[in-house]
Amino acid sequence: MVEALLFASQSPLSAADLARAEEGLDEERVEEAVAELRAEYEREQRAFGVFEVAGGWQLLTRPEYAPVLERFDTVPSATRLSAPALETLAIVAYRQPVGRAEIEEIRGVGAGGVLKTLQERGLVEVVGRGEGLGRPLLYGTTPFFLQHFGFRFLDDLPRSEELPVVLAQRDRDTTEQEAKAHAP
Amino acid sequence: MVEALLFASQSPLSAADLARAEEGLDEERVEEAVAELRAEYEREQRAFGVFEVAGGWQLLTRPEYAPVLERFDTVPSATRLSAPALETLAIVAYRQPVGRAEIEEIRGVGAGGVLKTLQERGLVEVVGRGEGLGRPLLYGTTPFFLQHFGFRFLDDLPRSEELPVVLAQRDRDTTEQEAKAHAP
Amino acid sequence: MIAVLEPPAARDPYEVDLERFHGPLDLLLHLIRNQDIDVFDIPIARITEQFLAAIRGMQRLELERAGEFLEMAATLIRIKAQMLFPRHDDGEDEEDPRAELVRRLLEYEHFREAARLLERAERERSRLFARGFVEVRPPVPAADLPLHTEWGEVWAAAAALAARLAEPEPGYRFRGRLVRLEEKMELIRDALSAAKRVEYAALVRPWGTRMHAVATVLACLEMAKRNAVRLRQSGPFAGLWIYRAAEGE
Repeated sequence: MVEALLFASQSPLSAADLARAEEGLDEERVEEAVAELRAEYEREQRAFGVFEVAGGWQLLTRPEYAPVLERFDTVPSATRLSAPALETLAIVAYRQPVGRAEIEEIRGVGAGGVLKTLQERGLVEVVGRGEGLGRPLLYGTTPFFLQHFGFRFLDDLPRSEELPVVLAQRDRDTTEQEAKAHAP
Repeated sequence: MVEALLFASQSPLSAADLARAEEGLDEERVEEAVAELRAEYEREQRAFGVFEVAGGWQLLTRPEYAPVLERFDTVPSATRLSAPALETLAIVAYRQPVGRAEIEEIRGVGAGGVLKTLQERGLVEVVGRGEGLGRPLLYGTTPFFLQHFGFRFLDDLPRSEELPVVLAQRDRDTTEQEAKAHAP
Repeated sequence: MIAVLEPPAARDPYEVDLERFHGPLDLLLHLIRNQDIDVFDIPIARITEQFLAAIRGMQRLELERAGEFLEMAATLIRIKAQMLFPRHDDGEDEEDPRAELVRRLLEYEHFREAARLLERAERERSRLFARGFVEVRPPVPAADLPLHTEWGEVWAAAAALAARLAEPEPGYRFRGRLVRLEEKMELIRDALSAAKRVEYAALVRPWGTRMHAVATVLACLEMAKRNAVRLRQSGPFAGLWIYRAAEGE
């Protein structure tokens, strides 16, 4: 029982916590059970052990596995942009400078989280403030965006008839002037 | 190493996932290691075991500990689905890929809200677009769906004899091809 | 999050609590299965009556749900009407008007059964607990990892967006507003105060939606039951006429 609780629990458990689990279990017997578990794990060379944390016990992997586990965690293809991020980036790239409200209107969903991710990745930055209520932040692509995708200038971005009116329509010259006018 | 990874992971890991961890580890050796672990845990009467879920393995507590764990407040418990959600999910699971109109036709009620909930919970996702008017979105189950219900593969879905001919008739292969053909 | 619908404590055994049912098919199946009725030979008149009785308390239901139950009521009434007329004796095998409904009921029942199997699997799975505690490791800032995305993917996203914006909103379906039965009964009463009889179609035409048609049929039936009007139809698919109930009869 003690083992099942330590395994499934979200936080370290103290002897008192564990003793609550079953009638006839007191703190002394809990401590014995934990000591026994610890010894068993060591004898059997389990990859995890019982560690004392914050006044309680918890099961953790042994430190020698840390290097692999850490690498393992970071391997997932999290370094790719998600579909929403790609879509948002496309809108920013073709419509810049563009406000969050406008992006949300085009995509039909909230864009706050995605914009933050794109900013953290250095692909998008705030380039100015729009007019109107609350003077919303306007976003544009960064030099790193051009570098990463192998463009020299924004005018290098491919344009085709496939592109939706909302993305293609915008007149580059006016918007650039606007951006300059609004830049801090 | 395999044990450390299974222990530290929050979700099931496949043989391929585990083999990525270390050089010189291949899927065959991973399977051997997992089988060995499973046998050891059983022999030593550990409170948890190796379970096959969603095409991978996961360490889970054994069912006999459920009564105490369910009551324990530091143990996170899974939220169960409502009856309408289960009904909708059953249609998606057995009929995938399936459009919203078909789900509504079978249940005789609107499905928009329930589908949204199922998507938010990560049980259902858009897997493509159907043919016909408006190219309706087609829904299918996610890997997390398998995890939530403890299935190894989609073919593990319970099939009672009462389950209709319409389900049996449906050829998994064709529908999968359809899904691929319609995927964006 | 959807709450589990708990059936409230039963009061009157004949009173059906609509909130308990996940839809009109669920209610219909309940009526059929509870009375040991052969699903392939549904006594449509009886079931229709029970179904209508069950949805009388409908004012309390939300708009969307009410529409769903009304649609089914209309289907039942249509089938009932078809069953009333003798079949043509031209030797051809005509399909039982109930066939489509039976097919839907069975299909729905099967999925309801599948849902029960899923529920059982969910319950069993919830008895196994994964490791609750995950060591806190400082997350690697995403910006420090190499980015693998290529321009082709951004371009594809733009193109997909284009395709989506060019299309009409998918999955959008018009759902009629709830039409009140009283409103329709009032309409019939008004029409009959000006003329002795009025054609059903004339009452429905100005609105043209199915919801109004259904509500008008229900209003007719209700008023006929109260002997406030009489209904006449000369044959199948002929126009339905609503007559003022003859005075003194």
